[in-house]
Amino acid sequence: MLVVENLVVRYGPITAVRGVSIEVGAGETVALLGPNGAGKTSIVSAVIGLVPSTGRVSFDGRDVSNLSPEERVRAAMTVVPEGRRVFANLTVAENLRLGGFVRRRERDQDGERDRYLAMFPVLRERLDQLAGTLSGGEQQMLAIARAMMSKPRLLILDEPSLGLAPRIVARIFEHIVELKKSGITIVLVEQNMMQALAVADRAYVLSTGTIRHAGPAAELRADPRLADLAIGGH
Amino acid sequence: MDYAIQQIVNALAFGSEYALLALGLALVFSIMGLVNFAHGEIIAVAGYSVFFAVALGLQSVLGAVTIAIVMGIVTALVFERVAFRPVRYAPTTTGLLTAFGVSIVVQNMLTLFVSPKARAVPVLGPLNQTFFIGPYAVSSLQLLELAVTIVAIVALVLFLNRSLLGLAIRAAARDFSTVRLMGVKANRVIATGFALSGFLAGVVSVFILARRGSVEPDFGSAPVIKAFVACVLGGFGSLAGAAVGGMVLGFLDVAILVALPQKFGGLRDALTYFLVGVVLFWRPQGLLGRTVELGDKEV
Amino acid sequence: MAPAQSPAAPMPADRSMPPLLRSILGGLVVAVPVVVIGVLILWLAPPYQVRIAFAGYVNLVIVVGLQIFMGNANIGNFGHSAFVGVGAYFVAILATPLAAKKLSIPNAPFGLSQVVLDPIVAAVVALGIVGVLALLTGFIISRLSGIAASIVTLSLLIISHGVFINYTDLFKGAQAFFGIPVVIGLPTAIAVAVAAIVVARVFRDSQDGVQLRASADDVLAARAFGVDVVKLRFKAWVLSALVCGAAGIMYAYFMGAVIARAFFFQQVFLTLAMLILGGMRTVSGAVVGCAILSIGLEAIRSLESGATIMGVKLPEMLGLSGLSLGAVIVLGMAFRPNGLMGRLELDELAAGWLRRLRRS
Amino acid sequence: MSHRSLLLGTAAALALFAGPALAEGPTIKIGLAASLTGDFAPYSEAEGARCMADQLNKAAGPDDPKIEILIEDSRSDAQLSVSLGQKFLDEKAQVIAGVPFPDALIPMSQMAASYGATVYSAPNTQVEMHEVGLDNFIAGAVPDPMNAAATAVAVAAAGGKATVILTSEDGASWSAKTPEWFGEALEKTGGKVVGKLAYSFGTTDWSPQIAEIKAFADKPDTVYVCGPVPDVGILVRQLRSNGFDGIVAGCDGFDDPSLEETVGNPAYLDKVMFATHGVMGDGGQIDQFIAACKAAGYKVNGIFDALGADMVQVVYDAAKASGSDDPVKLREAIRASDGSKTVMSDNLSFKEKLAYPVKTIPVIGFKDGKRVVIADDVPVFVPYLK
Repeated sequence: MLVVENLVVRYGPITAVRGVSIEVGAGETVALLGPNGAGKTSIVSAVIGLVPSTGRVSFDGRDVSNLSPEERVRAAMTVVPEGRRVFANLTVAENLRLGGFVRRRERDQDGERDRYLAMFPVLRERLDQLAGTLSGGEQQMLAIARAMMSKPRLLILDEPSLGLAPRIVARIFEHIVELKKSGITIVLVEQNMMQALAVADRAYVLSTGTIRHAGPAAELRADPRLADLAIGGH
Repeated sequence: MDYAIQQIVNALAFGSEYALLALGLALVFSIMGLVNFAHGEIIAVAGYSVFFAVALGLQSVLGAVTIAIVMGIVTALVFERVAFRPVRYAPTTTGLLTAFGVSIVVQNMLTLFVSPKARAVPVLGPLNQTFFIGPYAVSSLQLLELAVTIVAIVALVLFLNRSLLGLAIRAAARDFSTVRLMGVKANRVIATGFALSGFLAGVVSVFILARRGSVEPDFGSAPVIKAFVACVLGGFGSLAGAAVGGMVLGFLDVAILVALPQKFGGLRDALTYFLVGVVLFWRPQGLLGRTVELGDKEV
Repeated sequence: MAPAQSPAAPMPADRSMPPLLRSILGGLVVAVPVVVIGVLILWLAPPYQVRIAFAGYVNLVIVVGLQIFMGNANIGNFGHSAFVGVGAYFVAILATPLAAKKLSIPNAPFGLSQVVLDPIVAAVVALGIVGVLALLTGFIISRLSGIAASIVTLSLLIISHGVFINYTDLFKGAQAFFGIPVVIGLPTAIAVAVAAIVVARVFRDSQDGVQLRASADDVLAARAFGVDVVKLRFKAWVLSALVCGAAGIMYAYFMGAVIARAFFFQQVFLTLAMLILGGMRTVSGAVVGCAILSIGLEAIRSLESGATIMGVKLPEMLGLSGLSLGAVIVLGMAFRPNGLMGRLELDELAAGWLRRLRRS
Repeated sequence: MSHRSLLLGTAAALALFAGPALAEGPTIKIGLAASLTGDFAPYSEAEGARCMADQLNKAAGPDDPKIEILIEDSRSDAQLSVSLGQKFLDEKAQVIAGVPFPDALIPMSQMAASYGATVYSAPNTQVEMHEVGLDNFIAGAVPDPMNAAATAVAVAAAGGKATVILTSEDGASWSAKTPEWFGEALEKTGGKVVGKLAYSFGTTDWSPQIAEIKAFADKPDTVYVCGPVPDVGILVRQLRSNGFDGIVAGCDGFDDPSLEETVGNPAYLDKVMFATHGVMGDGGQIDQFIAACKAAGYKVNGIFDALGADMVQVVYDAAKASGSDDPVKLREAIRASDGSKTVMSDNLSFKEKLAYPVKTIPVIGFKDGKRVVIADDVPVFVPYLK
């Protein structure tokens, strides 16, 4: 479904991603793992088009490399950005409505909304609250629900566990599993390797902008080399 | 009694012009945290466009109104693209200074390329007809201003708070890249916000032109200072606050003129500003403002 | 890219020196060009240019005063001209001889039309009034940050102008208040400018200045370290107002006349543009920006009325200097929001160069 | 020899080479810190002065004086005009002028005194200038009380008896006191002042003042204001559209070609009258001069340019009489002259009052939207100046 070939991302003199190739099949959950500075977020930004890159990104067999981010979102890709980035000055309900921006002409948005409010009941209680007043975990739930409002076929989650208490992280991962069961394709970007591998089908492990390891999640979990990377990263 | 009602009518007209001006400032501030002092120059460019159109032979009121509004929108869009986009996410003071810079540039360009002197533009005179309702003199302009202001406030509040595009504008102004992740063409929606303020500026330009009958390089900047005071009074960034602030200022202007003995007539503005100062001392965030709104961009 | 952008750390000239002395010396180094230019003008230029230069030195003191608050607290200030105006007007009211007062403010309240003070006493009293107003306004402004504070400073400017223009009995309204004794010349202005530079530099380098600058970068973090941001802002505000007030007093005592319009938007923009162009983080930025714009704008202004250069008659271009000023602000904001000097003072830069020179 | 004198010497040598070396007559420099931009731009005398100087220089023989006009924009800023005055004095100007208000002219006169130079403000009318005891100041126009008196006579003749006066502090005594003097002069004719209202320059909506005017117990038949255009034009329009059909009277501030357009409706101009400095619109000398200057490419505007031209003529005649470029002798010659034949007057003389001319004051009214002269006399009763 998503094919990334030979992706290179440069910020001036610094090269953050050095020729990465990734493939994600339909319905798969693939984890992108690696320590801080491995280039994970740069890959996400390049895949959705927020930073300029070379190489090729195709989605559903269509080359999207030259599309703007908003056009990629219209093509049913979506990203839950690192650090949530909820619209702090808008209410929860408004954040959700904005999530459905690309489908504004469709009538069944409410069905979508009810579905995710059922999934995250805490959001229903806080519909009229400014998103900036939510706790970190609630903001993460809102960010996921907001992304799902566009009815994507590919959901990219950038560090959903970042800065959250372990108990909350566990809850978030439960929800990811739930989403996975609904059949959506997921790319899960994480530093938190073990937890991500527990959810993912396959994984790529990155370090300093290149892929070091790749394989089925179960295999990688058992791989002792991972522990080194994890320690190096945390 | 007649006299009091007459003065209340006048105050309403003053107030609605201030409110309409203040709304243009508040709109841009609430969507992108920019205190747009160049709003006055949007008004001026709209006014000068009518002046040029008349010089080229335009006679119709409707044509002049259309030109003023279209040029207001175009000018606002040009300002956004050329001057304000580069400083969009810079600290607010940077944006404020840029706005001042734009204002100075445009005023001096009008001086340099048109004339430092006032130029008569009589074409909109027909908008300003006085008629009598019983003993009260009411000008069509006063009524128009009041009506347009009310419509503009209601429409803007509904648009920004209820419509999806309104939400997108507010969100895009704060977080450009995330709003793109919602599939929103962010540059375009921010431009829409500016276009709206340009529309308001065009409308105000029509009113001022109809009343004054001439354009000058500082055509818009003097009224915008009043509008700024109205915004501060009402609470910066709050649309309702801008409207209330404008109205309060209009009433203060007239009330002080009427109530003060003529010996102190010259003190009108001083007293107005003094009262505004007192309000700010008591509520630095203005009558309807929230401190959150003022500090929003810092979040 | 200016060298200010290079990662070289600020380096004091000599670590063994006491910090206060180091700041004073640093300030004096920054003031050297100010003195040199002033002396050259006194020596060579005709009276008109001395007059223009004087206005430049008044602006320099204002810009340095502005830097004290704006540069250290990182809050846009548009109200400083109010203090310049208060300083100027109060020496005008207090020191103008009775004969001139009879023409200008015959109905002044509190019997002020009958009072004439010695110019020095008048200056002290005027500075005291500036101080009191700074205390009152600082009480509000130091509690606000970001755009809220800027908006209140702008309101302060508009309110003060409204009072100058409309309180005719005391300030003579929209017309200039003339007849003020002309008691100082360019040498005094140079001395005041040097003093202002040293004061600003000492404040910048002081414990308070460093803490305030730190808090400007991150208010929450600074509060977490126990920095009383409100108190520091308050101090900077009052000091800044006093320096600006001194500039106003200078202005009145040289020009012999003051007019409210001189302390309104035009002056605010001009001085702000100077500070921004030079870079508001340093005192040197204030000096550099003021020098460039003073000289540049006067050159452009002399072209406005259609000058003849090398035999070519230029057309009349009214508004050209204003246009240039606006363009400097817009372009500066877009391309160099940190100004020409960045974060280093002139002496720190010079020391850095010296060090590199020695190394190579 | 200091550097400075060396520099000046070099400059002087260069100037000698560049200048017309053969000229015998004195060269007189007139420095105008003119209001080319800003509030008082409609009342600038600069272009007319420039036009007149060029005409005179072209016609002059080798022994005649040369007039050199130095113009810089004062932006209607009193302070800048004082600084520019210093610049002109540095350049050895014998005559200088600035923003035509006392706040600029008094400091300029004090400054010019030590150079022996004269401040000659062509459009200045304020009485303050003649009260401070300046010896080197000359106004080209008659003082405001005379203007007010002439208007009062014309208003009374048109049946005006009860007036409201509008005052503003923004133009000093010109806008604050002239209306009072008008009132005083009108009372002398049997009329009275029924009310007084304040306003600020820049007013575009006069409705509160108009509501006040209508509410006075004594119904006024006249409104008097001395302020700038477009303010006063807007006032006329709004008064009329609110049903006021009495006299609207004013001072020379009305005398700008944009007045009619600002008022808009020609019918509104009936019963509008104002006193000014000279008659225009009758095809007379002033019109001819303005037309000639316009044709020659000068951006002349109206009566104030004629005042500027008169100043140049007066200075030229004085220079011719004294045959010297000494500033003090020049001023003495101006004051000693029995009169110059100028654009506006056949015999403009400063002999009687030294600091301002005595001449007839035309009062302009309107007929079918066109300017007509209602009266042109020297007023008998003049308030204040006694």
